[in-house]
Amino acid sequence: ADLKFKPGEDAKFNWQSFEDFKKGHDLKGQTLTIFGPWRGEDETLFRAVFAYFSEATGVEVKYSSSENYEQQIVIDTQAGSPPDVAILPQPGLIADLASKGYLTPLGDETQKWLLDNYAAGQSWVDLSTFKGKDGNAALYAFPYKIDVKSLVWYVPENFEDAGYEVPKTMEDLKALTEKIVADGGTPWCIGLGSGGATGWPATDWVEDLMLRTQSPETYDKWVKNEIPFNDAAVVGAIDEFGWFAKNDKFVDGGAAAVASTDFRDSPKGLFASPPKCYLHHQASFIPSFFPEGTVVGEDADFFYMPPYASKPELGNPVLGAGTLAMITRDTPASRAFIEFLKTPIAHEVWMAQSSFLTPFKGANKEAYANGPMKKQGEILLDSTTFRFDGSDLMPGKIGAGAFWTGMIDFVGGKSAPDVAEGIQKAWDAIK
Amino acid sequence: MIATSRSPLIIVVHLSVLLLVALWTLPTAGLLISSLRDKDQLAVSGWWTALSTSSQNLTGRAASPDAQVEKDGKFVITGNLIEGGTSKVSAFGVRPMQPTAFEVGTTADIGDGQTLTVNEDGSYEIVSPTRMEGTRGQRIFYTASVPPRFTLDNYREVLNAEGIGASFINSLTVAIPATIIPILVAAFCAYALAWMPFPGRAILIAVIVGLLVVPLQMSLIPLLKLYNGVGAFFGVPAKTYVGIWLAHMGFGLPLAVYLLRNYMAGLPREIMESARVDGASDFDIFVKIILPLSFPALASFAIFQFLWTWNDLLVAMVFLGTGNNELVLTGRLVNLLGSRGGNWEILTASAFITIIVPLIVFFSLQRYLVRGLLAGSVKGG
Amino acid sequence: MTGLVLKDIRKSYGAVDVIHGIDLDIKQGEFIVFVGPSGCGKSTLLRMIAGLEQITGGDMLIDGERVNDVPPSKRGIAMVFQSYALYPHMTVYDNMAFGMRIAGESKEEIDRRVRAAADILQLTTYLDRLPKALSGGQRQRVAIGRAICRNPKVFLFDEPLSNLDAALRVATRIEIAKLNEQMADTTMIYVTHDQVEAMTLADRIVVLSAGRIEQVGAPLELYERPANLFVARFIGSPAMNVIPAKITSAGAATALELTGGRTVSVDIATAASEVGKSASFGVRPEDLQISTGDDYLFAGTVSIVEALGEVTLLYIEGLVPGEPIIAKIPGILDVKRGDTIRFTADRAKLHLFNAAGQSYRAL
Amino acid sequence: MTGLVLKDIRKSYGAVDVIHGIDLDIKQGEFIVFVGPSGCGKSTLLRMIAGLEQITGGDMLIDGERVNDVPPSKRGIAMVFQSYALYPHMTVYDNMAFGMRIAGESKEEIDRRVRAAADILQLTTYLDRLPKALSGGQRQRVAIGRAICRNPKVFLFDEPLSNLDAALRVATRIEIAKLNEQMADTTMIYVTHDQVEAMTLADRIVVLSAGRIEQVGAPLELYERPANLFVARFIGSPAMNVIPAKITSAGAATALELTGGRTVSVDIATAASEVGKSASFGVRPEDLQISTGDDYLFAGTVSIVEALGEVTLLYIEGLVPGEPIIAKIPGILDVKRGDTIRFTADRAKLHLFNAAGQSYRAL
Amino acid sequence: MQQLLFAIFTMVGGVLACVVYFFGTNWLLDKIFPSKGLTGPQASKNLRITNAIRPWLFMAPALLALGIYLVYPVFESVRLSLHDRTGQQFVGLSNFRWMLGDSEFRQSIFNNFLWLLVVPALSTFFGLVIAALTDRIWWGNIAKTLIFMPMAISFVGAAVIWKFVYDYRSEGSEQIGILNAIVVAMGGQPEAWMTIPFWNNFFLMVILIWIQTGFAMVILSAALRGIPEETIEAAVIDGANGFQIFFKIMVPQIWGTIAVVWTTITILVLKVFDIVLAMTNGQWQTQVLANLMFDWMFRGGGDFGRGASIAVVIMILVIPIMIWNIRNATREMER
Ligand SMILES: Nc1ncnc2c1ncn2[C@@H]1O[C@H](COP(=O)(O)OP(=O)(O)OP(=O)(O)O)[C@@H](O)[C@H]1O
Ligand SMILES: Nc1ncnc2c1ncn2[C@@H]1O[C@H](COP(=O)(O)OP(=O)(O)OP(=O)(O)O)[C@@H](O)[C@H]1O
Ligand SMILES: [Mg+2]
Ligand SMILES: [Mg+2]
Repeated sequence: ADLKFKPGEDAKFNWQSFEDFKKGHDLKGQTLTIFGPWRGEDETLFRAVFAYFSEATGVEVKYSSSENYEQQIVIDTQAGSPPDVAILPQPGLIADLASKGYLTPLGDETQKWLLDNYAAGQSWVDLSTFKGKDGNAALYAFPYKIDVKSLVWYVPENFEDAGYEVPKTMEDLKALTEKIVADGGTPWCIGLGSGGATGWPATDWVEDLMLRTQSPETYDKWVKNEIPFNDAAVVGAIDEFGWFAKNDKFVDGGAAAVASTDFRDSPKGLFASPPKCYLHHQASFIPSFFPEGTVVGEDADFFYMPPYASKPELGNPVLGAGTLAMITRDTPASRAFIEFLKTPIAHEVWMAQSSFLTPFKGANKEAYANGPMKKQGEILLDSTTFRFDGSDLMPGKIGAGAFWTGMIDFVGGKSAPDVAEGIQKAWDAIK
Repeated sequence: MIATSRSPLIIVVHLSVLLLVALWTLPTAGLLISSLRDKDQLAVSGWWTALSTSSQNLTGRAASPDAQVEKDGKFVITGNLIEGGTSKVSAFGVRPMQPTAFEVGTTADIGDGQTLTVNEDGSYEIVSPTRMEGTRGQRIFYTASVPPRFTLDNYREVLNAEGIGASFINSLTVAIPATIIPILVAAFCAYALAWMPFPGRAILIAVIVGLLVVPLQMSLIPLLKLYNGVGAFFGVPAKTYVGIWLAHMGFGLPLAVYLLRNYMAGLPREIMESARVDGASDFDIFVKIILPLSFPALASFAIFQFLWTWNDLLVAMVFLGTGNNELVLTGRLVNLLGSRGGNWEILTASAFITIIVPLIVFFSLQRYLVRGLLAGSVKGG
Repeated sequence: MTGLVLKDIRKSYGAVDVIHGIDLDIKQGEFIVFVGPSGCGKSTLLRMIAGLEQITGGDMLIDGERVNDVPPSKRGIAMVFQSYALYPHMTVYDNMAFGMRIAGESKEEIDRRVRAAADILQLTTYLDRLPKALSGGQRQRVAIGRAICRNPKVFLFDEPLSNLDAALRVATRIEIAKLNEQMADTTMIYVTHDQVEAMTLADRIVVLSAGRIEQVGAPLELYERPANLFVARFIGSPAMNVIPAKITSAGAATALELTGGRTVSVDIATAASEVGKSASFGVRPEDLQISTGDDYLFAGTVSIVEALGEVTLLYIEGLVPGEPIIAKIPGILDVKRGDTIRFTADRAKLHLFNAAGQSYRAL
Repeated sequence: MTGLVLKDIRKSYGAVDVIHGIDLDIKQGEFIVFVGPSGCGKSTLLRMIAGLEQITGGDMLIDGERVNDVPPSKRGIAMVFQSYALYPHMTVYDNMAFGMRIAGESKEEIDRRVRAAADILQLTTYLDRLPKALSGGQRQRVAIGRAICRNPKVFLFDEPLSNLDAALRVATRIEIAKLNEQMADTTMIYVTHDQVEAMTLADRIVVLSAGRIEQVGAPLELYERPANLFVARFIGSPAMNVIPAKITSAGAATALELTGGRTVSVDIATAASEVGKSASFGVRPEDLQISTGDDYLFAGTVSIVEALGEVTLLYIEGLVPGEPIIAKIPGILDVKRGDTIRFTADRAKLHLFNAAGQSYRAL
Repeated sequence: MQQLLFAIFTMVGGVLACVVYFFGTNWLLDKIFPSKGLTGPQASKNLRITNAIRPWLFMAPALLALGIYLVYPVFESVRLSLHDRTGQQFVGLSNFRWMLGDSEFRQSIFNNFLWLLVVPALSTFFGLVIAALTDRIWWGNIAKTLIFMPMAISFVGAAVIWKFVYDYRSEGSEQIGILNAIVVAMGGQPEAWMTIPFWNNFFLMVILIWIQTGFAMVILSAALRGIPEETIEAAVIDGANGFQIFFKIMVPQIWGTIAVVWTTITILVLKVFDIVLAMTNGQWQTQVLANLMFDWMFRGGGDFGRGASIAVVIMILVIPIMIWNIRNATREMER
């Protein structure tokens, strides 16, 4: 196969790991089917990654994806024709697959590897551990490719021009918000629209603010509904979000526009002239929706959504999302593929092509394609707490339903306690 | 044809059809125009404005200080904000909050003793008494009247995508037999239900109506299980073209049988009787009389069945697989969209590329929806 | 032997009884004509013979074998439909060839027979047309052509000539007569409204009325000795004139008093018991002659004169209120409206029916 | 004044010319009958008058106004279609009432007129049926009823009686005649194949052949003085006997030598220049009488005897090869096949046509 | 190239197999019970047998396919609806009990009835009107093609189109959704159409109507053209105007087909979910049954029990339509 980076050529890659892996695995003639969420550009990047796997092992990899991958994987596993390896971004769905016995445990060795090699390793192990069909918890998934969500995007030149500083604390961020208003500008662009998934960007806000106002344990309890949704802690976080989103002066177009503006369109306000807003909270993927030719790091940049100075005990929490690989059919090739993911090269190849973050400490940071990526990688590595997107951890009916709807109602005018109570009711209904 | 003068009524007809057509095509026209625009404009102005010259606030960037030349002791950067366009600049500024601070053609003081002049044609000149520093050029905000601008890039991108040709063939391989086979099967069944007496006919018709409602999604898992079972038993792959044809046939049959039966039941009884007296068997009657006379219904159904199979993604994904070799056109295009489905410009272009084949089918089959097929056959009520 | 026997055949559409029990024996090779008023059930009967209509009651036998449930294609029939029933998507040629193709005849044979039929029916120039591009008469000819192309045991014709012009009608009628002669073994059943067709073609005529047989017999028999008033009036055109009368004396000849007062004597025997009963006196329009003498049957005022060239029809008012007496006199007459004319007739050609409509001659 | 004028009216279907230029003046209130062989263009002409068929060439004027492009509904017509064209989803009643409902007649008026028409046409018991549950004749009657229910300026009938039985045909014909009398201002145009209908109803008959007018005239005129051989043979049934002849001497009376050798003299004037030319001698079957004496026109052998009751048709072989001479003799004759019979005829009733088929009488 | 050959080969093979079946079985039937050439009781007996068998031969492939692809899944659905989310544990009617108490379900039922009332009626109406009108004008075929186009656009495309129509930008900024642009041009306030409860259902219905009118148009167009021309001519002569001809002569004659189109669209409405899924995913109180079912079936691993029980409800809703069709069919056969 065509390898994007010639082995041995660029020193930033850990070629040794590739050679080692190659030596340990000879599976010539076997095939491996991988079902993943990546399509379009992402797919090309991923193909470049597994090309190394094929090169090393001789396994022929067949990758496929689908617009309805959620539905597809359910159908395929139920019908008994699953792929060998599935990569999915939804822990909730994975939990379900595990509980129905469609997944193969990855074993203690992998668990230990994660603990040792991933930053905030315990967080990752917890995330990837699910109850199997037999009721015993085990590691079923391997986190690979992470998105950081605790990012605020801005245009440095606009900041410079207006004389604004990147805030280091949440208090500063709030002060900056008010200052922009005082200067006659609009601070935020917030768009929750996403067709059938409208509302999800707000859940990221709430989760981020939850991590900044509550302990990670509370967060965990929240996503497992061990504390009710209408617990004061949660209501508080929702109201924090409301402070930003429900103030007509703070958001472009006023609070009414928030729910209906498409999330893909909303960052464009940053680049308008005059600027429609100065700040935009969104995950690391958003630059693909910036106007063509925008150079991240120059024309646009981001900063870490800061924690409250008043709550130092919470450290630097990072909210993220990501994809997890799992074995849906236990073959030597699929085992080998998981092993492959443990090599630095599997991470570095993608890092070097952009839009890939990893908490893997063994991967060379220098491999990141550009400054901003590296900076995000550092945010990830510097995090004291990493928490996966809560709405993805909740049952689908809540995390991809009631929570979204609730947030829309919330920006539409409903009060936080009412909204939270409604969501809790929905949660009760599915128990 | 009935002799008619240009009565006012026919004008009303023309106008109302025009109105309906306009209503129906307006959204699509929007999509078509959008597919020809570039993606940044999509989100900021309505598609209908794409046809007119619009005044827009734009941001440009002067060449980087590397490009400065020394002239008369001053450092000068020149260039043009508008590459190859015919836009006209009317005002400019250097601060984002005041993008229209200066009239075009005037010289603006931009601090540090530097001055900036922007002309109507977009050419600019930065003059500085000292050597300019930095790696990035000065941002220039300007207001320009932009003439309509269209691009075929979106189409180019879609058409150049890898494997699109193979997917096209895959789609045809799925759609053509998946259109013809169910029509044949359904036509025979419809004839039996319409003209061959046997016990339980009415019930059977009702059951078929009832089956129209079975949600596709319900069937996928049991069917795929079955396919896997059959595949394993015979040692053949579970996901084959035959499998997907049959699946499309199964899902399309209720409607086909229902539509065709209804049509066939309306054919004049005397024709069938006359053929029967001529010694024709049911099979002869079906093939030689019913089929030719049912052309309008067959053609209508063919159009729909082709449409569905052509535009289908779900069934193809499940029964044909998602690998590169078997990916159908819709699947290929959806994959182009990227993981977050944001690339509207590709969506718009691909929507128009996929629409072409069904429209050809529609156009070529439309002439079978003919008038007076039965004319001259019988007399009476 | 392809005899056709109908035994108490009945037909109802839902609650509507259309055929009330028909008994009929048709011998092989016979030419039978069904006549009767519109809606009396001729087509229905024909369709039952063809097997196109379920028989509600009774038995139908062909060659002594019950065929109630035998499908049309097994009965060896050819049929001309009243409503043509052409195949709209086939050319005239293909319409005619269809049956033979089904039967697997050779191409040459088909071509020969189609062309022969087209020749007879003057359809040769239209062989490539579709039915919709034909005139009414041409369509009808195609329907006939389709039937005569085949070689069935039983021919069924449902008003095959109704849309044809006189010359063509005569020609086609003669062709059918020839056909009948050539195929002496083929039974033909023919529905028509045309007296001439019925009289010239039929071996026997079956007169139907409201789903019942009124009389079966050779054409001249029906004309000369109608069994009842219905047949008397139905056969012959214009219809027989009927005048209410009272029998004044009976015997080998019967004396009558007509409404209006004239007394007439007819050569029909009646029983003495009939004297005083009311009866109907009948005389055909063509049997009336203008009398110049005093010996006349009756007289009346001419209300309408219809000169057809060959004959003249006189409508005579004044005898039966509201119902003119019609006289058919050969040639072109010099009679005007309002003239009073006396009529006489050959005594042997007079008819007499009792109150129930039965002919005294047949009793 | 609702006169109807056709000026060089033409019609073609694609490349097929069907009507080749018809010129015709129809006066208001006239009863015009179109006759002609099947496929000659009668229906087409009628449909053009109705406005159902685009006129390819020429002008059509109603009341002096060009109506080529006036839609049917504006022409004030009613039409009976050859193929009935009943509304299959409406009962008989509704079929008949439809036009009046459209015209906004009152409920009572509609009911009155529908019932009146149904009465005339003996449809009263079928008023609630759908067309598909009717016999052929009943359907036709509904089609007629539909037209006579309305009150148009022009009535168009396309073979309205072809599927009716004799009695009903006579009755309906008389009704149409009455209608014509009552509505003296209404123009009626009537297509038929029935000689009797044509002769009795028409004020003038238009004889068409292959899209051209052969002759226009009053019925008896056509019968007695046909302009050409075509009309002579077309009017009258059976058709006029035509025997090839050669003119031997001309003058006020003309002498002929018939094929077969007999010499005949007819009371028709010819020019001297005609002597020696071949011509056609014509005599109508009904004008032939059996001659017992020596003074006869010609003699021949009987090949077929058709006894219709009222008349007997004799087919005489031997004069014109392949084409029998037909004689129509009143009454029932005692003639057998093979008999040789001599015929004579009234000299005034003989016809003579030149080689081009034109009548010498009309020249 | 090779793929093309393979494609052509498979296509021809597939279609041929189908043709061979019908010809083959019929030939075989006539061989086993010959009637051609034979006469007498044997022939008519054979004929009776073949006549009894032949309908089933004609229907066999269709019935088989229907059985496998639709009937079997129906039973499977019924079975699943009585089981828990994994499809393993029998739970009786508890899924249905849950459903009755679920407010989203009630909302869906309500919305579905709205859809059922509006969409089939309007689609059929517009389809009929367009089919009839376009028949009378020279550019009718072009008009038809344009109106048919929405049917041909893949669903993703349609969703984008309507996003462009309903797009909402806050007051003051430039509207890129045409609906709001029009509203603003007329001096109104822009609205986020998708978020207005109750009425947003109608905005969604518009999309389906927009798509389905093409369907109705094509089918009805075929039917309209089957109307005997003479009946229309007769009506013209009777003095009926365009409207009267349309409503009193044409519509009644194709009533059967109208019913078919209506039925088909009604059933489609029962199944509709992709519009709702793409535009609102049931938010702002626009949930419908099919989307709800889809949601329960596949979201986050799925709850087959509840998903199937909703499917069962959808199937129950179609029963009145089935009964109505039985009545129609029997009436028709009495002819
Ligand atoms: N659509 C058509 N295309 C071509 N020729 C046609 C078409 N319609 C009719 N014709 C031809 O035009 C001629 C005249 O037809 P028309 O129906 O007027 O005849 P007609 O005189 O009414 O005959 P008939 O007495 O048999 O009804 C016929 O020869 C017929 O074949
Ligand atoms: N489907 C039906 N339902 C009810 N009655 C019917 C049906 N079909 C025919 N009839 C009636 O049956 C009677 C006989 O019809 P048939 O067609 O046999 O008459 P016909 O003698 O052929 O008349 P015509 O000479 O007018 O063709 C008619 O009165 C007719 O109304
Ligand atoms: Mg009949
Ligand atoms: Mg005609």
